[in-house]
Parts: sequence; C-alpha cells; structure tokens
Amino acid sequence: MIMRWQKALVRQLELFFVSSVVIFAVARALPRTPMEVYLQDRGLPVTPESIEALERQWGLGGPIVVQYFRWIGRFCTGDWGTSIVTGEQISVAMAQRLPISLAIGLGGVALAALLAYPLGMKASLGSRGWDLGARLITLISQAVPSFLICTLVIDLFGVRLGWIPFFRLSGAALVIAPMLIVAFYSLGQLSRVVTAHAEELRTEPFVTAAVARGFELNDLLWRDGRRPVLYGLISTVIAKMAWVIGGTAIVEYVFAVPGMSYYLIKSISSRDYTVVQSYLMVLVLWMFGTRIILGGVLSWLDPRTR
Amino acid sequence: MTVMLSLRDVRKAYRSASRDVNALDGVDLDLPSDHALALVGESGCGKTTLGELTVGLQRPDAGQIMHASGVDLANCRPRSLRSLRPRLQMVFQNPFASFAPHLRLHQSLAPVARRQGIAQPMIISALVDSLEQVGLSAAHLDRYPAQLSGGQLQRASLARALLCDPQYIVADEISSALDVAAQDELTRLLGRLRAQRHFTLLFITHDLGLARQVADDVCVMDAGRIVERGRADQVLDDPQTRAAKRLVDAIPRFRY
Amino acid sequence: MTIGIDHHGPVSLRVRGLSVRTRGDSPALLLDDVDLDLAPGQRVGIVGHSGAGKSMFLRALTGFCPDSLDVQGSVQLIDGSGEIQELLTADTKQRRRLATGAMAISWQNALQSLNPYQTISRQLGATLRLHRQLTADEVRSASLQWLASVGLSDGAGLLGSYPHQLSGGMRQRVAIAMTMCGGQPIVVADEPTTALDMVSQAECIDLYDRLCAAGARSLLYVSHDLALVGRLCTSVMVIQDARVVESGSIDQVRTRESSNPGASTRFSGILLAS
Amino acid sequence: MRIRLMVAAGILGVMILAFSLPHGDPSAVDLTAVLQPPSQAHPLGTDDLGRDVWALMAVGFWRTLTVVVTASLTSVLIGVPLGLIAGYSRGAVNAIIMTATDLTMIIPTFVAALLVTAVVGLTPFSAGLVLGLFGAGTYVNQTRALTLSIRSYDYVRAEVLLATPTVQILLRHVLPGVAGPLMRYFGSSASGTILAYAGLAFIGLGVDTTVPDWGTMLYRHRSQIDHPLLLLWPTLGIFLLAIVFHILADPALRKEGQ
Repeated sequence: MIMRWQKALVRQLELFFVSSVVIFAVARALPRTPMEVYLQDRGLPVTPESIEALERQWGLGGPIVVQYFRWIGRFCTGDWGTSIVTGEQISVAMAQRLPISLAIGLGGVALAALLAYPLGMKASLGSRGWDLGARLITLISQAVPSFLICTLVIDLFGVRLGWIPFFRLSGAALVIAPMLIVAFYSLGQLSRVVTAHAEELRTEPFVTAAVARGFELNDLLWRDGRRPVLYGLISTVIAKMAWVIGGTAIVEYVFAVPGMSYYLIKSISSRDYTVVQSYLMVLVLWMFGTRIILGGVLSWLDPRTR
Repeated sequence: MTVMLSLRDVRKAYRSASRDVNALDGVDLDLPSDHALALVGESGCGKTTLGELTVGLQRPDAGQIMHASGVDLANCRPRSLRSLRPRLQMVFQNPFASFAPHLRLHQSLAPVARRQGIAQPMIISALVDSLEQVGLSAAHLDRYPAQLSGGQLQRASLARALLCDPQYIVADEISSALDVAAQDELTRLLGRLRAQRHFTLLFITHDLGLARQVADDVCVMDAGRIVERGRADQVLDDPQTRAAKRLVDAIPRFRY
Repeated sequence: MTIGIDHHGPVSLRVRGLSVRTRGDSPALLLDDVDLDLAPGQRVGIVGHSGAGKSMFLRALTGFCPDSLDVQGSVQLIDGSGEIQELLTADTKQRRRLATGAMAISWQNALQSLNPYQTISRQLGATLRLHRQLTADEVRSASLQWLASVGLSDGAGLLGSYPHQLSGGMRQRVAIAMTMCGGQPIVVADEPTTALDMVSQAECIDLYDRLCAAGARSLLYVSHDLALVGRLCTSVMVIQDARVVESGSIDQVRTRESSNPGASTRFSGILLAS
Repeated sequence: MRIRLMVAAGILGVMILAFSLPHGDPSAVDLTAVLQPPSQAHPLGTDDLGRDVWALMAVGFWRTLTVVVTASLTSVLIGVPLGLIAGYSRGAVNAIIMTATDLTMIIPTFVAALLVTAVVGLTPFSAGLVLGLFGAGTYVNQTRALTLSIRSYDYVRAEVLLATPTVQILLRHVLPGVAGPLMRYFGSSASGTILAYAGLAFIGLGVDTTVPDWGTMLYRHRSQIDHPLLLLWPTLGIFLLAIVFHILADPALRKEGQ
C-alpha cells in the first residue's frame, strides 16, 4: 500500500531531523570545544580572543539555532567542514573511506545472509549435523572476541605462512579478509533466525493442511517456506544494518584498513569532533537509506502488507 | 422496570488493511435491569463490538450509551467510567485466555474480592462460596488455568464476574469453544444464576437455538444494525428478516 | 512428481484392531481396538466429547500420527480389482503417499489452511498437479470448475487474489475445494466447522454433502455434535475414553441415547424436533 | 532447560570461586621473573613485566563481571519499564519513547561506547552504563511488542473490567508474560557485552594498558605469539564467561520444549 510506505518515509525523515539535532547538541556539549583542541594541539595560548577568531573563521559563532541551520544547510550541500587535526575536507576523506567500510560491513552481512538461508534451513530440516554446525558457529561468534580471530588470521596467513602481506595490500584485496570475518560473525545469528522461522512454519495451519493434501513436508518448507523465512531474515538484517559501519571498527582497527571506523577511532583519540559529528551523520543517512530500501523489500515479500 | 443502559445511534468503524469495516451502523437499544436479552447474528455482524461497547472496553465513534446512574459510557471521563467498572462485567469466548496462565485461580480471584471490601480473613471463604455457586469446589482454587477444562474455566470466569456483584454481564459466545455437553451445562447454569442474582444478561451467540434456552427476548443483528427484535419463540417460528431466516434454517434438524 | 494412485474403480476402507499407545514404560492408551468398514459411497460419522479420542482415530487411520506414538492394527485400502494396500506396514513417507492418494484429508481450522503468501491459483494449481498430470490450460479450467462447484461465482477474479483479500466465507469454500480437488475417493474431515458460526457451519455441511454425492465419494466425518453429523451421515460411531461405546444408524443411537437421558453419551445438539 | 541452567551456573560458580581465592598483587612488577611458565608461585606464570598472570586474570574477571552486571541492569531497568509504558499507552508518550529508542538503535552500541569511554575514560562502570544504555533500545522494542500482544488477551481485558489499577495489571499480569522471552534475549545480549568490553579494552581509547583487563592483556600480548599461554588465559576467560550467558540465550532462537 503506497500509503503505508509513505508513512514509513515520513517517519524516517522525522528521525533524520531529530538525530541531526541530537548529534549537533552532543558535539557542542563535549568538555573541550574544537577551538580549545586546535589551540592546545599547536601549543597556542587559549584566550577568548583567539577562540573568537577561530569561531568566526570556522563560522561557528552566533546564536545556537543559527549555527545549527548553517551547519545542517552546509551538510546537505556536501560541505561537511574541515578536520581540525588534518585540515582536509571531511566530505572528501569520508568519500574515500566509506566504500571500504561498506564493502567490509555490507559485503560481510550480505555474504552471511546468503549463507545463513541454506545453513539455517538445513539446520531445521536436515540431519543433526547441520544443526550442530550452525550452533557451533553461533557459539564461537558469541564467545570468541573478533580481534582475537583477526590477530590469529594475520599471524597464521600473514606471518607464519606468509601468503598474504596484510599490511601492504591495496584495492580490493584490502577488504577480503575483514569481510570474511564480519561474515563469520554475522552468520551465527542470522542462521539461528532462519532456523527459528523454519521451525515455526512446521506448525503453521497452512503447512499442516498442505501436508494433509499430499505434499511432502521438507519439500514444502524448501519451496513455500521461502517468503516467510526471508521476511524474518531481512528484518534481522535491517536491525544489523546499524552494526555494519560501526561494528566493523575492531576488524578495521586490527587489519589497519583505512575505513570509516578506523578513521573514527583515530578522530576520537585526537578529539577531532567535526569528523566525529560527520561520521554520526553518515550513520544516520545510512540507516535512513537501508530502512527505506529493505522496508520496501519486506512489504513486497508479504502480500498482506502490500 | 427501569432501563439500565440505553444506546442511541451508536456507531463504530474499524480501518483494516484491505478495507474499512463499519462494525456498528447506528444502533438503538434499551437494556432493562434484571432482564435477559440474546443478541444473535452471523460472525462479522458487530454483536461482539456492541457487547464490548456496553461494558466500556471500547468507545464508540458516535452516539450515546446512557447508564441509569447518568454516566454516558460513550463520552464520559475515564475516572467516572472506572467508578462504574465493577458493576459492568463480561465473560469472553476463549476460556483458556480468560485467566493469567502463570497465576493460580485464587491468586487471580483474591484481589477482586479484596477490592470489593471483603476483610482479609474472610477472602478464602468468599472465594469458595463463589466457586461453589458455579459448581466448582475449593480444590480448584490452587490450580493453574492449564489444569482446568474449558467448561470449568468459563464457570470460574462467571464466578469472578459475580464477585463484583454486577448489575450487568455480557456473555460473548461463552459456550462456542466448548463441546455440546459442556455447552448445555453452562447455559443452564447461566439461567439459574441470573434468576438468583437478578443481573441483566446480554447473551451473544450465533446459535438461535441456544439463545432460546437462555433468554426470552431476542435481538437479531445483521451488518452492524439490529434488524429484528421479539420473543424467542416468535422469532424462531416466524422469522421476518432475511438474516433471521438464515439463522433459523441453520439450526441442525435431524434429516434421517 | 504426482502421487495420484490410479485406482481401478471404487475404493473401500477396512480397519481392524486399530490401537494407539504412548511409548515409554507406562504407555497410556489413546485408542483401543477400533474396527471400521467403509464401503464406497458410505458415510460414517464419528462422535465423542473433545479429547475422547475421535481425532486420534482419524490421525492413526490416515498415517498422520506423530512418530512418538505406537500405532497397532491394520488399515487397508481395497480397490475395485480387489488389490489390497496395507498402510500401517509402510514407512512414514510411503504411508502418507498412499493415504493422501486415496483420502482427501482436512484438519480442524479450515480458515487458516490457505497459504497467505501465495495466490489462490498457485495453491490450487499446485494441489491439482500433485494428484494428476495436467497441462497449464487443464489446471486453469479444473481450478475454475472447482471454485464453481463450491459455489464461488467470480472464479477468474478469485484465482488472482491472495487469501487475506477474501471474506471468511469465501476462504472457507476455497479451503474445501483445495482439500477435495485431488479427486480422492474417500473424504476424511476432522471437525472442519469448528470456529464457524451457525450459518457458515450449515453451508459447510451442505457443501460436503453435495461434493460427496457428486463424486459418489465415501465420507468419514468427526464432530462432537450428533445433530451436525445427522445431516451428513447415515451411520455413526460413538467414541468415549478411547473406546467405541456405540455404533449403528443415527436413529438407533439417538433412540438408545434418549431412552436413558442419564447416559453419559449425551451428544444430541439442541433438538428442535423432540 | 534445567540442564542448561545447571551447566551455566556451574561454570560461573567455578570461576567466581577460583577468582575469589587470595591472589598476589596484580601491579607487583618483578623484572627478574619475566615470562615465566606456570609454577607453584605463579599458577598461570608471569607476563612481560613479571606480573602474576593469575592475579591479572582475577582482577580482569571481576571487572568484566561488573561490566556485564552494570550493562544488563541498565538495559533492563531502563528498557523494560519504558517498553511496558510504550506498549500500554497510546499517543504522545508512546511516540516520544519510540523516537528515543530509534535514536539509540541508529548509533551502534560499540561506536557509542567508543565515543563515551574516550571522553570519560574506560572503567567497568562507564563501559557498563554506556553499553547498557545503548543496548536498552532492543529491550524497549521487545518489551513493547510483547506488551502490545499480551494487552489484547482476554485475561488482561477482564482485569480492566474489574477496575484493577493499571500499574498492577502491568506488573502482575503483563510483566510475567514479558519476562520469559526477555530472559532468553538477556543471555545473547550479555555475551555480546563481554565481547564489546574486551574490544573496547583492546582498542584502548582512554585507558592505560597496565590496568588488568582481559582485553588490554590481549592487546599487550598480541605480538608475543611465541608465548601463546599469555593469549590463552584471557581468551579462555572471555570464552567461558560468554558461554555462561550464551547457554541461557540458545533457546531464544530455537523453540525448545514449547
């Protein structure tokens, strides 16, 4: 129903606006203002006049509300300001790093979802073996910290076997290993969701009625179970979308991959708040986009919501 | 015979996914006190909605539901509705959903007795009396709902309602989830209790034959309106409207 | 793959000593030594309180008992040429294939038995093709014919719509068409009218009556209401506490029951006649 | 389900007992006894600064446990009541709670923890609070969804007719229905918290790496692959503690015994 999808769109626009206000307020509430950080890092005296000057130069002066609208106006037109520490255009820096993080995060979750469907269904319908396998993956992904596995991977393949020169890679090769690890860490949870939905289907009245008409249960679940199970899988993927950019922080940090999260960690440690602020706005934009797109896929999947 | 509840032009509509459904399309109805009325109709005719409106579980979109105490259930403030609450009770269709699954029977019933002002030491005996009135016993007090049959749970629901000394009880298809034998016992119990306690009973059902056993006064509903009202025997022997005819034809008779 | 078993002529059902017990050290008796003969075209009603074991009898008979239960006895399908197929000795998959090939089975909540994610034409077509080799056109015409036979006029429009777009009454009729469109000679129904109101119940009973008469099909109908069964079946079997306590024609059972009103087998619905 | 609880309680009990035994001073540096294998004096050997690994592990255990308890309490005490209220009331209250929840759901818990601990410093309480706060969103959503469905059950509507006060309905009739499913979700979120805290300590923003945290221990010894034991003990600690909560969570995703 177009009406339902438009309602979701308006809801997300509201959310976007509210979160931008919150992010703006948080950035302003931090103990050390960007001006102080800039002056102290360069050993310059922190005097009201120098703060005044910097504020005018960076266009941060004036009443708070005007500042907000100037900031959001510039943000929407692509001018995200300059990094206090490096002075480079934030939007440029983000543009270089976003694709890398997306490849690792989105690629990892997508790969996990692709594997989770067959693995989860097999775990529900197939032999005990598949089920134990799925449980083992979930167990490891919930009990073994990711940075440990990254370290072991680097040590084994990089140092001992020397197959992959991890810290000298570039281009696509850069993201392969981190993406696989992200996929592994999402696979456990996603396959458990698929199994749970497949189990639920077994007792659905329309399934028992079809079995009574002569259809074989497992064939039926494989063929007709697709939509309800995919519905459950994709709604879990939507919930994981916030994790895609942020959750890959450790993986990017250990592999020293110049992605968004690695950039965030560096900015936080150097108190580069304008970068942090823009990072959070990218997150909000990212969530806004995925909820609209995947929300549309969900409503296509279940005719009742169409 | 004072009028306990009088409904004037009551309307209610639901917006469902596929299409707008107006459950009630202008209903006028007077419910006298100490009276038994059967509300009969096919599913979707709005009889359950009407039942829920008369106990204030929902509010109508338009119209008036004037209670003898002068409170209009349709437009009054929540506080005045709450003061009326214990006097207007309802027993629901699915017995297994009528009691909290994690509470023993006495844990569900005791607070009701306490709120009626019964002193703490007297509560257990009050509960036992109310259960015995509906054909259950003290032994049932310690049981969880899952350990009781559908028929027993509906009786316990009736006992819970009676604890509030109600002036009005809505029985919303209370026997359709039971098998025929339990159905018979429950309807006969309901008739006995009404005669003893003199509350007004709104007996909602789709089974005209069952309605005849419980109430003399019958209302037939179709598509959100009351289309026919009269004595039970008269409606059964000589149904006027199409809806009433369909209901009468549907009562199983022996063909062989 | 179709499971349509080509029966030569009418099929009759012979059940001998059918019992169901729970496994484990103290097995509980759920069904005790039940016999039944169902000649082609004959209709038998099975009546009993809820939980008496009537649904268990149907599940055991059709091979849909969960594996956790121990089913004894014999259930045989005998077709016109005298060829006998024994269900209970076959393995689960084969047993269900044989059972669904010969019997049109429907369990209780018919209203939810349609797949909400598929259009009516897809579900009905799949069931038709499961029982017979049909080309696309044949499937379409068969589907339309079946929708008409359950009294649904706008067949073409219905085919393309989803279950949630249909009214309760229409969904119930489509469900009945779906269970019977396999053309099986024996119809087995376990209280299909629960959760229906009186008028739809009556319509559902008439539908079963007409469809069974049309295909000269035999019928096994389970209900807790003797009056309902009375409209459909010629003879009845009363099950109580897992045992058959009474069987015979409807009139025999009714007179026997009304002669001692205290009899615990009070199943008569609200009898207008008496 | 009972076996699961016993196994989980067993592991947790053993760890609590083991790490509450008296142990050496974790900050006692002894450069003469660097990287020693397990011995009578040092049951788990010593690290690159000659500190007793057993003492480090013990302190790390209690700090991690503090984080899990703080985070879980924060999530539950904030999330469940808000979920109940949002589920039971309509209109403005519901909208405000849901918008706030959506906000915390947009920003990943880990990123929020990175930001906050960098500003206020990484301590078990600060990490616990921020992980708890940003983890509360899921509790609000789950509680609200359960409340919405339980609210329409007949026994709750009957209580409304019996003039039972709303608070009593929420606590006595709705909450028990919510507690079951939430209890199982608690397991998976708790094991997630353990890994998140270890990750925060590993990245080490705003923390001095001499503080005995399992995450910092792993960070310090990550390059000493030739001394695998130094990596093994913290990993084993994290693994076992996470297992305790993972066992509780498993039925959540697979319907067992229902």
